[in-house]
Amino acid sequence: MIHYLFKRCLILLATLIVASLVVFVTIEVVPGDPASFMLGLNAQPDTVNALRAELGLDQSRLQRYLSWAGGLLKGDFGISYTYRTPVVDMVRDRLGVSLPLAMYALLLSVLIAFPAGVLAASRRGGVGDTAIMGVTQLGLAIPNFWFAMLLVLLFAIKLTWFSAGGFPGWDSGFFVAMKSLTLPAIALALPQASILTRVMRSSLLDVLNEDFMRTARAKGLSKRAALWKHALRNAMIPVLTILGLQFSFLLAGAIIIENVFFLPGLGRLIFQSIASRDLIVVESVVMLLVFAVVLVTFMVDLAYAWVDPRLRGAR
Amino acid sequence: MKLRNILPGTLLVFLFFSAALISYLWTPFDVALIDIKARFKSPDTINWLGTDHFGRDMLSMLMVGARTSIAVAIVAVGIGMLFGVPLGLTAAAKRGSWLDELIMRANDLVFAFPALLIAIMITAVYGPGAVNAIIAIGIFNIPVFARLSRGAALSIWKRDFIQAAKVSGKGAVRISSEHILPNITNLLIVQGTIQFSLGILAEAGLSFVGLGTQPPIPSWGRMLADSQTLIYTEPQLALYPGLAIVLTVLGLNLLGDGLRDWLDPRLRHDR
Amino acid sequence: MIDKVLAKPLLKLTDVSLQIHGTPILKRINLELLAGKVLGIIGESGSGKSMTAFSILQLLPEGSDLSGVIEFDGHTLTDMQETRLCELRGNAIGMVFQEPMTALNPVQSIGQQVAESIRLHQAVSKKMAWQQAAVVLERVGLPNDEFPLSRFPHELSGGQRQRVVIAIAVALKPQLLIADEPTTALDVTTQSEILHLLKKLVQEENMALIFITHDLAVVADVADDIAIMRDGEVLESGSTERVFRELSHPYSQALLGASLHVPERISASIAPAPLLDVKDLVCEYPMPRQRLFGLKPVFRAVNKISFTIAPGESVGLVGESGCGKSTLSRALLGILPVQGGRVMLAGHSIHTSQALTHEVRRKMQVVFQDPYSSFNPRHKVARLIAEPLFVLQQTPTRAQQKTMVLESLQRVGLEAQDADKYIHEFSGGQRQRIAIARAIINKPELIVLDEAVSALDVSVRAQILDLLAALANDHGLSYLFISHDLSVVRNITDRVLVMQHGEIVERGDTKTVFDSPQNSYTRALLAAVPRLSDSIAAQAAGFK
Amino acid sequence: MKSINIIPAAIAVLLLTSGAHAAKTDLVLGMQLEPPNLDPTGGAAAAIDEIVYANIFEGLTQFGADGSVNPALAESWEISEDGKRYTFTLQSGVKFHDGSAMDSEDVKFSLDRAGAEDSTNAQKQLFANIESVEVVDAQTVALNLKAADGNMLFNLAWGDAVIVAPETIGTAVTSPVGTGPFKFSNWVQGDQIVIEKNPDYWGEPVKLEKATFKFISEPTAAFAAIMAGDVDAFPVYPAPENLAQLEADPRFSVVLGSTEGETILSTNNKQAPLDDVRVRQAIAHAIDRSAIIDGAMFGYGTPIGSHFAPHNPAYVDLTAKSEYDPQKSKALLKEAGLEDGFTTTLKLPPPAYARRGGEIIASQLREVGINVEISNLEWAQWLEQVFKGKDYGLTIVSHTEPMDIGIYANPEYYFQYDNADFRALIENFNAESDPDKRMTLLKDAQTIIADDYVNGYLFQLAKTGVASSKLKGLWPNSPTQANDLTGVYWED
Repeated sequence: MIHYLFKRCLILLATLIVASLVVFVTIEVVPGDPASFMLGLNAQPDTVNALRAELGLDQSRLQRYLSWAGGLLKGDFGISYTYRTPVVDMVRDRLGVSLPLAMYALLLSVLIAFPAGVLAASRRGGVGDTAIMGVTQLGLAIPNFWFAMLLVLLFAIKLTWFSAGGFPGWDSGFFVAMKSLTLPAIALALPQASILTRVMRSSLLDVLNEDFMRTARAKGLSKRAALWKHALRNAMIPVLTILGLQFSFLLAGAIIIENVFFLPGLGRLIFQSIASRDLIVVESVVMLLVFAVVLVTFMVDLAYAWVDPRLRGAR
Repeated sequence: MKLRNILPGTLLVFLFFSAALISYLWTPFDVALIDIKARFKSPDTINWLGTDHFGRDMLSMLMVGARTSIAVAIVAVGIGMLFGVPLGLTAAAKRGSWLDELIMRANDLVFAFPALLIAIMITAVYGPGAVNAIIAIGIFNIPVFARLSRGAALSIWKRDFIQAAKVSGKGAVRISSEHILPNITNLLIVQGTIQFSLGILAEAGLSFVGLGTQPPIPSWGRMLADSQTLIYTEPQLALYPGLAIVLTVLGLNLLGDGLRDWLDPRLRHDR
Repeated sequence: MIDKVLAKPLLKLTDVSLQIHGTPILKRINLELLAGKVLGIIGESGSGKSMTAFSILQLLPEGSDLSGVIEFDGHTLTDMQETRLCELRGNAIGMVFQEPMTALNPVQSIGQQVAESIRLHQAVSKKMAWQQAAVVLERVGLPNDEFPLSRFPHELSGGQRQRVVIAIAVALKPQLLIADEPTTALDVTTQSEILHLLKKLVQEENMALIFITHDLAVVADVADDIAIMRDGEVLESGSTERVFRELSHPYSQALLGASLHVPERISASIAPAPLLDVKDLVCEYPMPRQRLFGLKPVFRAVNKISFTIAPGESVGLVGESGCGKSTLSRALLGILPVQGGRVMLAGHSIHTSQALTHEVRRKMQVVFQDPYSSFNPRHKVARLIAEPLFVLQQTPTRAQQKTMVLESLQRVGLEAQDADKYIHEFSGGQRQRIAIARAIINKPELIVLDEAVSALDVSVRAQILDLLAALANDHGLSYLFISHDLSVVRNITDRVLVMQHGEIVERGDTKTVFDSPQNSYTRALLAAVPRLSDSIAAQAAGFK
Repeated sequence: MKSINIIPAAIAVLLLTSGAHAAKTDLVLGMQLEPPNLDPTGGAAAAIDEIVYANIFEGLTQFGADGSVNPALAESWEISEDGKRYTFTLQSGVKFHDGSAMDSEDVKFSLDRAGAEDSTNAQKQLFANIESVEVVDAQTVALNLKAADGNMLFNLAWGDAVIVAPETIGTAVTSPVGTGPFKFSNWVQGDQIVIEKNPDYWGEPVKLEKATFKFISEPTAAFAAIMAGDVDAFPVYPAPENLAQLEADPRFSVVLGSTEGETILSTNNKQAPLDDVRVRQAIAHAIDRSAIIDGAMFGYGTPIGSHFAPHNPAYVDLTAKSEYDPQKSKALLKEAGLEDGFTTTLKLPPPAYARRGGEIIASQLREVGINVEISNLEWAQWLEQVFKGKDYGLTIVSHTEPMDIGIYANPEYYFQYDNADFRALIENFNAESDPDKRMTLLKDAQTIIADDYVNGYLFQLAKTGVASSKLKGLWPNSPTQANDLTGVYWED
C-alpha cells in the first residue's frame, strides 16, 4: 500500500509539472497583448511599453515560466494584470462560489441518482425502471445551458421565486447564499444525476448477477435485504469513479451556467481573463483546476481501497 | 424486443441526418439572405417554422444547423478513434511496458484538464471557428477511445485463441489487427455513438458562447445564443434549436443503447 | 427397504416441470428423499440438475414457470409465500455452490458472512452470532487461530472458500443440505477433503444431502440413492447399488462406460533421438515489490525441469492448479520467455535469440482447455483452422488451403460444410474437434494438449480421447498431455510426469507410477481420486 | 394544494431577508462590463469612469449632463490673452476621503503624473500641450501651455484628468480615494462594487446612502435581472430587442438618450481595393442604414453621414452623401474595374451592434457582389489584429470618445486615412479659440471625411437606459462615459 501511495504521488507530481508546461506554452502563444488591451483605443505606444514593463511582460518566456512555476510552489499565484490584485485572493473569492456550487450540484445529483438507480435496478424491466431510464435519457440529451434558460424563465421571471442570478456573498447569510445557488445547481445537477443513475443501475445489475447474491438469497435474505446488505457496496466502485469525474467537471465545467446566472465563479473568471488576456490568472487557475482533478482522482483511488478489501493489500 | 430499443433512436437520427444531407442540395430559403422587414414571422405556409430575428427561414436554418452540428461531431469522433484506438491497442499489446505506462499517463494528463476550458483556450489561441472547435472536441475524444480499446483489448489478449495465434508465429501487430480489433468493434461503435452525441452537445456549447461555428453559417448553438434575449418575446426561436439538439442527442443515445443490446448482449451492462 | 415404505419422506418432488422464457428445462421430475439420507443427482451439463436444486429452494431466475408440487417436511414449498421461504432458506435448507471463488461476498469478512446467516434466523446478539460463527468455521476445518473471522474471501484458497460456503450452509444444522457440484472446481486432493467433510457433517448432524455432480465416481460411494438426469428428465433413480447393478437405461450405461473408457492405442516403439528435449528449464514471474525500493521479487513457476519426448510417444504431465504446468506448456510453445535451460524440438532450439524458424514452429501445435475462448468468434471455421498455415514459408494458395482445411476437418470427424460456419454454432465437443483440426493442419509432430478434455462431459470426453488416440496411431503423433485429472492421463499416455511446486517429483511408465507410486505426493494424488470401479465393487458387495 | 402554497411563502421570507426589496436610499445599478481596476488615471477601460467619475473622483472641470464643461474642484479660472496660461482657483475646504485636504500640490501631482514620460495614462495626449503646472498658492494653481489650446478646459474635464492624492494613488487600483460625494466601500470581484455616501463632502450632499454596481455581461442575464428586480436600473441596457417589452411594463421606464458613440464601418484605407475612393463610396451606397438600425439595434440609433455626433451644435447631416442605392454602388464598382465584385474581411468585436450589424452588412454587400468573410474577435484579438496590426479590410466599432474627429488627422490611426488638408484643418481648429470659427472648422472637417468616404458611417449609438419608474435623476445622455449619481433619488 505504502509503495502504491508513493508511486501515485510521484505520478501526481509528474502530471502537475507536465501540465504546468503545457498550460504555460498553450497560453503564452495566445495572440493579444494584455497591456494594450488595458489601455484601449487611444493609448500611445510608449504608454503601452511602460505598462508592459510594469507587468513584467518584457521578460523572456523562460524567465516568466520559472518565476511563475516557482511562485506556484510557494503558493504564490502572482498578481493579476488587469485587476492588479494577488491572483490567490481572487481565486479564493471565486472558489467561495464555485466550490459550494459544485458540492451543491453533486449533492443534488447523488440524492436523485442513488434512490432512482436502486429502484430501477431492483425493478428491472418494470414500469419504474422504464420511466426512470426514460427520464435519464432526456436528462442526458438536454443541454444544461438551455435547461438553465428555461429555469430562469420559469422560476425567476414568471414566478419570481428566485432571483435570476448573481451571488450576494456568504456574509449575507447562509440560506440567502444557498438560495442564489439553487437554480444553477439544479441546472448542473440534471445531466449529472442522469449519468449517475444509469451507472448506479448498470453496476447494481452487474452485481445482482454475481454468484454471491445467490448465496445471500440461499441464506434466507429477502431480495431487498440482499440488495442493501450485499449488492450496494459492491456496486460502489464505478459509481465512485463517476462521482470523482463529476466533481472535477462541476468545479470547472460550470462556465456557461455561471454566465447564464452571472455568478462570479472560477469558470467565469477564466473566461473573462482569457478575453482580457490576463494570462497569469488563466495559467494559475487552470493549474489549480488540474491539481484539483488529479487530487480528486487520487482520493477516489483511496476510496476504492476503503470500499473493496481486495485493493487494500498489494498494488 | 431488440428492435424496440433501436427503432426510435434510428428514426430520430435518420430524421436529422437526412435533414442535414438534404440541406446540401436544397433548403426552402437561402440562409444567407437577411430580410429585416420579414423578421419574427410566425409559422405559415411559406415559412413552416416562421423566421428569425434577421427574417431568415427557421426551417432552413435548422436544416443547415443540423449539417454543421453533425459534421463537427462526426469529425471530432473520427479524430478520437483515429488516434485513440491505435494508442489503446499498442498499450494493450505492450501491456506493462514503459510505452503502455507512457500512453496511459498521457491519457490521464488530458483527462486532468477541464475539457470545456481547454476548448475555450484553443479557440482563443487559433481564433474561433468550426475547425478549431472540432480539434478541441476531438482531442478529448482521444483518451476516451484509447482507454476503452486498451481495456477491451486486454481482456481479448487473455483468450486462448490469441495463444494459438502466437503459436502460429503471428506478431503483436498482426494479432491486434486480425484478432483484437474485430472483437472490440462493437464496443467502439457503441462508444462512438455516445461520443457523437456528446460532440453535438459540446459544439452547441462552444457555439453558444460564440467560440464555435462562425456566422453566416448557422449552427444550433449560435441560434440559441442569438435567440437568448428574445426567449421571452419570441420563445419559439429558442425552442426549435433547443429541441433539435435534445432530439438528436436523445436519438443517438437511444441508438447507442439499442446497438449495445443488439450487437452484443454481453455488453449490456458494459460501461 | 421397509423403512422407506413407513417413513414419510423429508423432501418430495411430484411432477415438477420448469420452463424458463418458454424453453422447457425440467420435465415432470419425481424425486423422494428421506431424512438423513444422501441422494446423488448425476447428469452432464444442461441436464437440468442444478435447476432442480434451485426449484427446491424456490430461487429461480426471472421468467421461470414452475409446475408440480415440492413438499418439504410437511410444507408445500411451491405455494409458500416469500417471507416463509426466507425463513426456511439457510435455516432448514442449506446450499453449497459449484464456484467457491465467486460464491462469497468479496467485501465482507468470512466471519460477517457466517454470522449473518445465524442472526438471520436466530434472535442472538452480534457477539453470540460471532462466537457461533467461530465454532462453525472450526467444524468445517478453518481453525480460528489460523483463519480469524476477520479474513476476507480473497485471502483464502478455493478449498478454504468452499469450506466457508459450507459453514454458511450448515451453520444452523439444516435438515436438508443441497450441494451443487461442490468439488468440480477444485483439485483432486482438495476435492476428496471436501467430500470427506460433507460426509462427516451429514453423518454427525443426520442431515439429508442432495449431492449434484457430473462425475459418477464422486457420488458412487457417498449416495444412498441415485438419480441420473438428462435433458431435464430423470432417466433412472433408486438405491445406488440397484442403479449400478441394473443400469437399465442405455444412457446410464453409456455414462458409466464413458467414465471407465480406455481408448485403444498402440504404444509407440521408442526411437533413440528424442523429438522434444527439455533441459533445466526455468521460468520466473516478477511479483509486485514488497518494499519501497529494492528489486521486484520473482516467483519461480518452473524450476530446472528436464524431460524428453520421443517421436510417437505420448507423455502425461500431471499436477494440481498452480504447480506450473501451464507455464511449462507455454514455455515449450515458445510464447513465454524462459530464464534458464533450453528446449530443443527436433534438434532446433525453441528459445533462440532470433525468431523461431517456420520449420520448427510447424512441428509443434497446441490444443487448449476452454473450447469457448479458443477461437476468434469473428472468424469462420475455415479461417480458424487455416491459421497455422501462416507459419509455412510460402503460404499455400486459396485452393490448397481449402483442401487442407477440408482434409483436417474430415480427419476430426466433421463435415465439409462446417467450414463456412461460425464457432458459436458448435457444441463444446465439436469445438475441441475443430481445435484439433487446427492443430493437425500443418502435420505437426508434437501436439501439446493443455487440459484439452477437462472441460468436457464424460461421454464427449471419451470420444475426443478416441479421436486423439486414432490420430496418434495413424500419424505417429507425439502428445504432451497436460491434465489435473489422473484418470484421463492413465488411459492415454505411455509415460507420466508428476509435477508439484514447479518441479517434477515423479516420472516413469504410466502403469508403474499408477500401480506403485514412489513419491508421497503422487500417492496422495492417487488416493484422492475416486475410483468408480472400486465403489461399484463396494456397492455390489452391499457394504459401505 | 396547501403544500404548494407553503413554498412561495418560505421563499418570500428568504426574499425579505435577502434584501432584494431595497430600502429607498440605496440603488443597484447594472453594468455590462466590470472595470479591471478603479484608477481612472491609470486604465483606459470605460467601465472605470462609469463608476468613479463624478462619484468618487473629480477634476478641475467636469462634464454636465448636457455635455457642457462646468467648474468642479476649480471654482473659477482666468485665461491669459495669448491663451497659453490658465489660472485656476480651487474650491476651499475640499477633503479627500481619507480626511487629508485637497490643495494645489495635489493638482500639480495629478497633472504632472498623468503627462509624465512613464505615465500609463490612456489619454496622455490630453496633457501633451501642458508646458508646466505651477503652484501659485494652496488654493491657486496655474497651467502654462506650449501653445494656445481651445480644448484645455474640455480636456481637463475628462475622467483621465481627475485629481488624486499622492499618498493614496498607490492603492487606487483596488480602493480609490478621491474627493467626490461618494466613497469606495467594497468590491466583490466578478460580481459587484459598492460605494457609499461621503458624509463630509464639500459640495451639495447626495440623496443616496449607498449605490451598488452589479456586473452582468450576458444580455439575457441583464433582462432576467431587471425583470426579477435584482437590479434597479441599467444606464446602458445591452439588449435593445427587449426595450419595447420593458417600455410596456409599468414597473420600468426606458430612458433614451444620445452617446458620443459614432458607430462606423471602419475601412482600411491603405488596403486594395479599399484604397480606391470609388470602392469605398460603392460600399457606402450598398449599405441600408435603416435595415442595420432596425436589425441590429431594433430601431434605436440615429443615422449619421460622417464621424460626428448629431446632438452636437456643430453637426451637419451628411447622410444624403451615402444614401442606400445598390445600383449606384454597382456602377461605381464597375467604374473601379470590379464589376464582378471582390472579397474582403470583416472583423467584428464582441458588442451586439458589431456582431449583428456585421451579419446584416455582409448580406447587403453580397447583394452588390462584394463578398465579405466574417470573423468574430474578442477585444484583445481585435486590438492586436485590427487596431494595432491594421490587418483587416472592414470592421465595425463604435468610437465613444467625445469630439474625437481628430483621429482622422493621424495617418497612423488604424483607418490609415492620410489627408494633408484635413490635418491642417485640425491644427487650425486646435489652435483656434473663437467659438464661431471652431464651429465652421468642425463642419468642414465633417464634410471632408464624408466626401472621402473614409469609413462607412452607420449610426450614432443610442443610450438605451432602463430604470425602475420610481428612480429619478439618471443622466439620459452620456456626454462622457460616466454614471453621475449626484442627482439620483427615489420618488415615493
